[in-house]
Amino acid sequence: SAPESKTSVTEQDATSEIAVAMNELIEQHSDAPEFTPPGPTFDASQLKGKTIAIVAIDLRVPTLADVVANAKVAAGLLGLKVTVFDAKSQATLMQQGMQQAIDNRADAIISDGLVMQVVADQIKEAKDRGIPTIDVVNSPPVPDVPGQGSDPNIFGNVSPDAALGGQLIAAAAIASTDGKAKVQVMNTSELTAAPAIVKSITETIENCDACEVVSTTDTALNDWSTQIPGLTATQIRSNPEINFILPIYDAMGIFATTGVQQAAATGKAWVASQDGSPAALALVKQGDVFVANVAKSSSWAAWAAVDQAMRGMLEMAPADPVLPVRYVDSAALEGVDTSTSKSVDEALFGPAYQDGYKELWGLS
Amino acid sequence: MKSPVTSRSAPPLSVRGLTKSFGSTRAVRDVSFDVRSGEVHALLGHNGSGKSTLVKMISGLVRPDSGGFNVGSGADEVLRIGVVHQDLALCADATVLENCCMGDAVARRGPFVDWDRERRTLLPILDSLAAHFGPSTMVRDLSPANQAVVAIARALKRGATGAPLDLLILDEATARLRGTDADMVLATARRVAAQGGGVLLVTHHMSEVLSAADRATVLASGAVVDTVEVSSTDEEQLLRMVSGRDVTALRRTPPPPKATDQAPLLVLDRVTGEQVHDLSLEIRAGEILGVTGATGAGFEELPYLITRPDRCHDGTIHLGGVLLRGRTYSETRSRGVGVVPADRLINGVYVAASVRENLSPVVRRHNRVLGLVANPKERSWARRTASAFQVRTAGPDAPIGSLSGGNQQKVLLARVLEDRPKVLILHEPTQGVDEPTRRALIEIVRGAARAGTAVLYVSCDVDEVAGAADRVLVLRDGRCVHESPGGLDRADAIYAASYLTGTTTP
Amino acid sequence: MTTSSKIRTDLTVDSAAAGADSPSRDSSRGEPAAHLQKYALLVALVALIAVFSVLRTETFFSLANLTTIMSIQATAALLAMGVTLVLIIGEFDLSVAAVMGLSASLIAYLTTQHGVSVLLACLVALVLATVVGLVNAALVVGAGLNSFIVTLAVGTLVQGLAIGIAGSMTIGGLPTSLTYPFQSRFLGVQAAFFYMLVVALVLYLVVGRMPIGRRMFFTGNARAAAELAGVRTARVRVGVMMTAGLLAGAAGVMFVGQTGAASPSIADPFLLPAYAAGFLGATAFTPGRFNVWGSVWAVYLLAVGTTGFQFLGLDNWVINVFNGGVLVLAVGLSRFFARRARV
Amino acid sequence: MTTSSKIRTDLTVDSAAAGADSPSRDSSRGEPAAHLQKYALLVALVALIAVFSVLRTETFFSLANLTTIMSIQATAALLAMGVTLVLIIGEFDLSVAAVMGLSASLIAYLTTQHGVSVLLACLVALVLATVVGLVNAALVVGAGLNSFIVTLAVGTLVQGLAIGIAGSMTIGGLPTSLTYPFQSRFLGVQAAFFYMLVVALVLYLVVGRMPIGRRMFFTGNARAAAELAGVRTARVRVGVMMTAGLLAGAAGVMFVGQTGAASPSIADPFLLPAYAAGFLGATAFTPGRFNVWGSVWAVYLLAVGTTGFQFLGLDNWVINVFNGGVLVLAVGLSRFFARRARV
Ligand SMILES: Nc1ncnc2c1ncn2[C@@H]1O[C@H](COP(=O)(O)OP(=O)(O)OP(=O)(O)O)[C@@H](O)[C@H]1O
Ligand SMILES: Nc1ncnc2c1ncn2[C@@H]1O[C@H](COP(=O)(O)OP(=O)(O)OP(=O)(O)O)[C@@H](O)[C@H]1O
Ligand SMILES: [Mg+2]
Ligand SMILES: [Mg+2]
Repeated sequence: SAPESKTSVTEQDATSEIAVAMNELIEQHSDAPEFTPPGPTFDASQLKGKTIAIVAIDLRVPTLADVVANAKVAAGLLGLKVTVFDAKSQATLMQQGMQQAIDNRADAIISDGLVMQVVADQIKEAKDRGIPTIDVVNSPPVPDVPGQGSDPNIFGNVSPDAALGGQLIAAAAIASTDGKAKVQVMNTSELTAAPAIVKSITETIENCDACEVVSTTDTALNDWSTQIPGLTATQIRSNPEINFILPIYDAMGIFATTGVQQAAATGKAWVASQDGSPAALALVKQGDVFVANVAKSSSWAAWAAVDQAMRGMLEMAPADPVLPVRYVDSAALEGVDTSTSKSVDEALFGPAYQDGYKELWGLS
Repeated sequence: MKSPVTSRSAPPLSVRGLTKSFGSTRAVRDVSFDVRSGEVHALLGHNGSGKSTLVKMISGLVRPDSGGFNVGSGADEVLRIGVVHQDLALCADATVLENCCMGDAVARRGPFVDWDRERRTLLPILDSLAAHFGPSTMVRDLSPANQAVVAIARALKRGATGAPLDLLILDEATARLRGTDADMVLATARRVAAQGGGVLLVTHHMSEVLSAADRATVLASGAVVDTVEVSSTDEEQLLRMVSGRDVTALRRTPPPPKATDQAPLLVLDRVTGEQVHDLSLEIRAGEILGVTGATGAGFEELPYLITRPDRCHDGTIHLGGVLLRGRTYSETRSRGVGVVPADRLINGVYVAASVRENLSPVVRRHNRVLGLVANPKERSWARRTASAFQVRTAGPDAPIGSLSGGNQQKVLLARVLEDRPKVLILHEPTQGVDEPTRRALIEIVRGAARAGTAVLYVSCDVDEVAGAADRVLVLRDGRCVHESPGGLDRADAIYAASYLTGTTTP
Repeated sequence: MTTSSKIRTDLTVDSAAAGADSPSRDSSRGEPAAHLQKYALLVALVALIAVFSVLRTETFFSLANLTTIMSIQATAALLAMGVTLVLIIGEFDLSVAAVMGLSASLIAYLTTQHGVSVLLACLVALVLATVVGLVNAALVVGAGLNSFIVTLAVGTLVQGLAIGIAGSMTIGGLPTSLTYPFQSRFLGVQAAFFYMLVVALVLYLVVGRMPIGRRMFFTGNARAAAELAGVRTARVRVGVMMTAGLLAGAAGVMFVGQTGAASPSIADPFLLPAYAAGFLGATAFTPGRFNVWGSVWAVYLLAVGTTGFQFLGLDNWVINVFNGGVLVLAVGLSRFFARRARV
Repeated sequence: MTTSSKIRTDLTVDSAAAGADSPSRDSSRGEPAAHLQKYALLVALVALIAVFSVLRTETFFSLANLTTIMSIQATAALLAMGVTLVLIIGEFDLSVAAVMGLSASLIAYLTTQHGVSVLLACLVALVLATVVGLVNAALVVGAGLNSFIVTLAVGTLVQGLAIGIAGSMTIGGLPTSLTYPFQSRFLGVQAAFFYMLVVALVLYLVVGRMPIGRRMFFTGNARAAAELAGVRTARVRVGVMMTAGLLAGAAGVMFVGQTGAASPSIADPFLLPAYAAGFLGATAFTPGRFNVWGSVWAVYLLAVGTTGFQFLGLDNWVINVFNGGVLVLAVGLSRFFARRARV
């Protein structure tokens, strides 16, 4: 049941029509997404000198750090001030960061991965004080609803479509096994987007008759580095039929790959995941175990977040919260420099969106 | 016995104007003296006179403020100095052998420790000290007395390989030993001297000085009073130098008339423990019962069988007609049993805490106000108590770790006697206490007895027990082999019963 | 001398060479250095605040900020106190964070998913927390096992149970009847802070002024001696370990009350800081001894450090570096004064 | 002698009343119980494996599976050894995880972003790790600060630096010249495992057989006594703390070699398990004393526990509960045998 070519998903693998269908879905998302304005244009210059407070749950998390870095860049262009608060994973500090942003009269707050329930009160207070809060790469986006999928008091959300991500990695499994995917779903249920991703993975797999979700495991965020390699190996051994492991985030995928190697299952089981962090893409580029990734752009997310924030400050309607994603396999990463998130971002998403936003903000 | 060997040129130890103060306390002031090769040199002085500090400076553990000292011929060959510190410096969780290899250059096979060789080196030394425990015994399981033996063995081991010791320093090494065991150590000291080394013998026991030492240097509050030829002096004179006043010899006051019909307060009936074998005894209120014997005779266990009756394998202990069966000491204590344990540093004090706190770990009722500790009140109480027991300290809030060994012992005694216990159990209560104070303390104990306390006086010091007690039991192999009324005049008989096999009374 | 095998984490001066230099805690000798040491933490805290205020006057030294820090850190302080008690009796309790998580998530679960009354839920949580403390005590005091590893294990176990009961996700939207009593403000500071102060005061009296306090110190530092001096050490240890559990539970209650949300693992990041505070606190007030006020001050010192540096808009990594530095500095400082105080 | 206020984490039996009751580690008394205690861990390990094999014969007790466990746990074992050394001298080093992270991420950074040769990168990492150990030593031994808090602080600081240098992101795609030496297999087990074994053997000889081992033990167990007896404890402590740093660095090298990716904070979750292993290991081989083999076995015991329960397809939380249970059980077991051994 294993594909002849384990490096990439190519047409001749796909004979069953489900596999073909999945290949089409994949094709649709395999190109660099082009920029579609998330909302009406506006003149950002009037906001010069305003302050955006970014409160991050833990800046040791790469994606979140990238968001901060790129938000600073974008804000710099606009002459916006940016303050950053790192909550070091401590719930009390999350609140403190929000509270201080409010007390110090920030003009907008960007919640960089904060746990919505924990800071719900502060978000409400901010709203009451007329400070818009933007939730970035955290909650699954739902267009045209207050909070757009995050807390109802959130002004706007910015996040990749979790369901799509799940669907695509499931598709990868189905396609490259020619409709005989026996998958292990690797969950971390404490993460906000987890339910949505897992749900769409399972549904997609269930649509395929010969496919099956063999097992679903749940690993605490803290235990990723210590537990996942062993767990993966264990799963592969106890369910030898497993041919695909689908971690909900590719940071888990890195350790899952180690697990597959250490279980000496290379060539029998593969890994597909989403998020597009450089380390994971580097593995996909090798393509022997980690074969597919659904990349999002932290930089794009940052620009979008700043855009949302400004719309909030200008009391406009929130923009479309959905971040584009791009499906990549080793073929797509041919010649891509996967060493830094910057290089990856440029290679996979190009500079187009930045120009797009500049235009949207009336900078060019 | 004494045969001064004059061999080497430079003396093994020459001290010149050593001075050391700790904060405000001037522990040692401008001390100078020599230890000639071939002599046993006694170092005397009241508690806190600076003996141990002097020893620590000589063994390089405390840096002198001024002055200096010269050890050994200072020649090319490595110096062999054996030091037994007052606090032994042993590791409880290691075996005797391991402890004897602590800090020394150990024998090696290749890069590894050669335990067999070490064992072979140690065994004869242990034998020479007549130790009845093996190299692989855990030090924790040894009685304080035997721990002292271990420390001495370690000191001797330095000289064991090849050349003999240049200098042996014994800081109250015999404080926990009496009788033949003490004699054994003194004989060893003489042997070291006979081989041309020098011995610095720190002790509070004049008898030891008179029997074993050639010369004696007396310290008082850190300064040298005088250095004398032992042959040309006597106990009275030495005591006068130590205490700076005339000391009346310890006289036995006749025991207060007791109504023999009066029921005994503490009754042990056929008690058997680790070492004690069906031992029965009674103590009446106001009576001091002495228990002694040779080290290892098992009497050292007795106190801890009464404080923790659950340790008895067999037999019963009644206090005032009530059966004791406590699993913790505090249960026994609540019935009015007070104990002064041997082994001060494990069972006695919390060194980092103040004298005041150590005087009353359980804060006394009269020092509480509204359930809180009344600090000023307790402080003045502590000051009074400390001076009543002649404790030399900077003040009630000085950490007890900064007190000299003997003074720490006094604090312990004070703690227990302040409770006015119905039954008082003393285990080597005057260990490391200087002579004048020792006599004072014994008087205090007598006073407690006269006030109606029943006292169990457990010590390996026959003279002390005989002098202090109304009645004396002698144990051997955990069994009572001799009973006699107290009194210094009976000391010889008791001594014989303790150390000479064969002497038993029906 | 002979001590039993143990981890030395000396608080007082390095006591090698027969503690030839153990510091005097004799306050009667009123040397400035001695006092400087006692209050080194306060000095450090004030200094930090001053520095940040100068560097970022407009923002940092706003009443709002200080009150926020006071309010937010109350929970951490509460947990640190529990830890302090355990440290005093010479044990470790690494299960406190898990217990805090259990209590918080349990309350969130019971009130939101089962409509259990707030009071009842809190009661259940506190009782459970105390029971965990009792289990620890049973294993450590009863069975004589090593507390570090036992509590580590019990922590894992407790967190497992908590997840089993409440699930691993963060539960939010708690009834105001729970959040109000903690979030309502007095002088701009949340009520939680004042509850914490009350607990601190009580514990200070118990540890610092009541006889039991001295028994605790003897139990922790010279158990055999304490035993023979009539201290019921077993009782003391059991009592303290249960109290630590209770306090961890209380911290959980306060946490869920202040944040209005909880998950079983949400309290994990509090563990090491609590110990840091405990050890740092031991360098002040009664230097060389763990003490309640010290721990509380330490919590706030560290909090001011953590947040203050963020105000300077430094990079995240620089902030970490500084935080580490502040901690070392604070300990070093009072150590330095300790030396001075003795000469 | 006078020891100062310290944390008692007795490994031996409750030593109240002069530990008139304590386990003799004197192997000459060859009672079965005594031996049972010595090898309790092995027994437990075998027992666990047996249980799981019975429950999941076909899958669990496959050679492949066991070899996988061996390979995967090598890094953890390496770190546990460093921790063990520090525990032996009676200190804590909580910076090991951060150092491991530093070393791993630094190598990843240097090799991928700056084309530094693998050898050079590893060398730099190891040197840096040792330097951190030296810094710890300077603060703990030199300045006489409390090791628990100092290393906690240094850990924060080091992680900050690591992020400053390598950035917080996970760096992957390392050259095979780095990964191959660790991942290549011998008898189906990754080479990393054998490197770990070699280190363990060397450390065992040093700690268990060489004079320095003796000195280390005394330094940790009765420092003042050791000083009085002429052991240069300061030297020993500095040496060991540097070695611990080095080993943490080595663990980092091995980690990045086995995983092929690293970030500064990636090793944080390894900290507490390493200590758990250290303390658990102290219950076997030379019961009551931290020892190298004990720690290594402990790592694998815990790993087998986790893996086995995963095989039973239990929920994550149930596994946590069981893991906690296994830990308590293992400690309790050898404690039980210790009691038996003495009666
Ligand atoms: N570390 C210390 N800090 C402060 N004072 C000290 C310290 N060590 C000793 N002292 C003081 O120095 C003086 C001499 O102490 P030392 O131990 O030398 O007396 P000693 O002659 O050995 O007494 P003993 O016969 O009781 O052992 C005492 O007053 C003691 O309090
Ligand atoms: N200070 C003490 N605290 C608690 N227990 C003690 C103390 N002193 C002695 N014991 C106990 O009393 C027991 C008997 O002491 P004793 O000195 O007779 O044994 P021992 O001399 O070591 O035996 P041997 O010398 O024949 O090997 C010791 O095993 C010890 O457990
Ligand atoms: Mg002395
Ligand atoms: Mg004996």
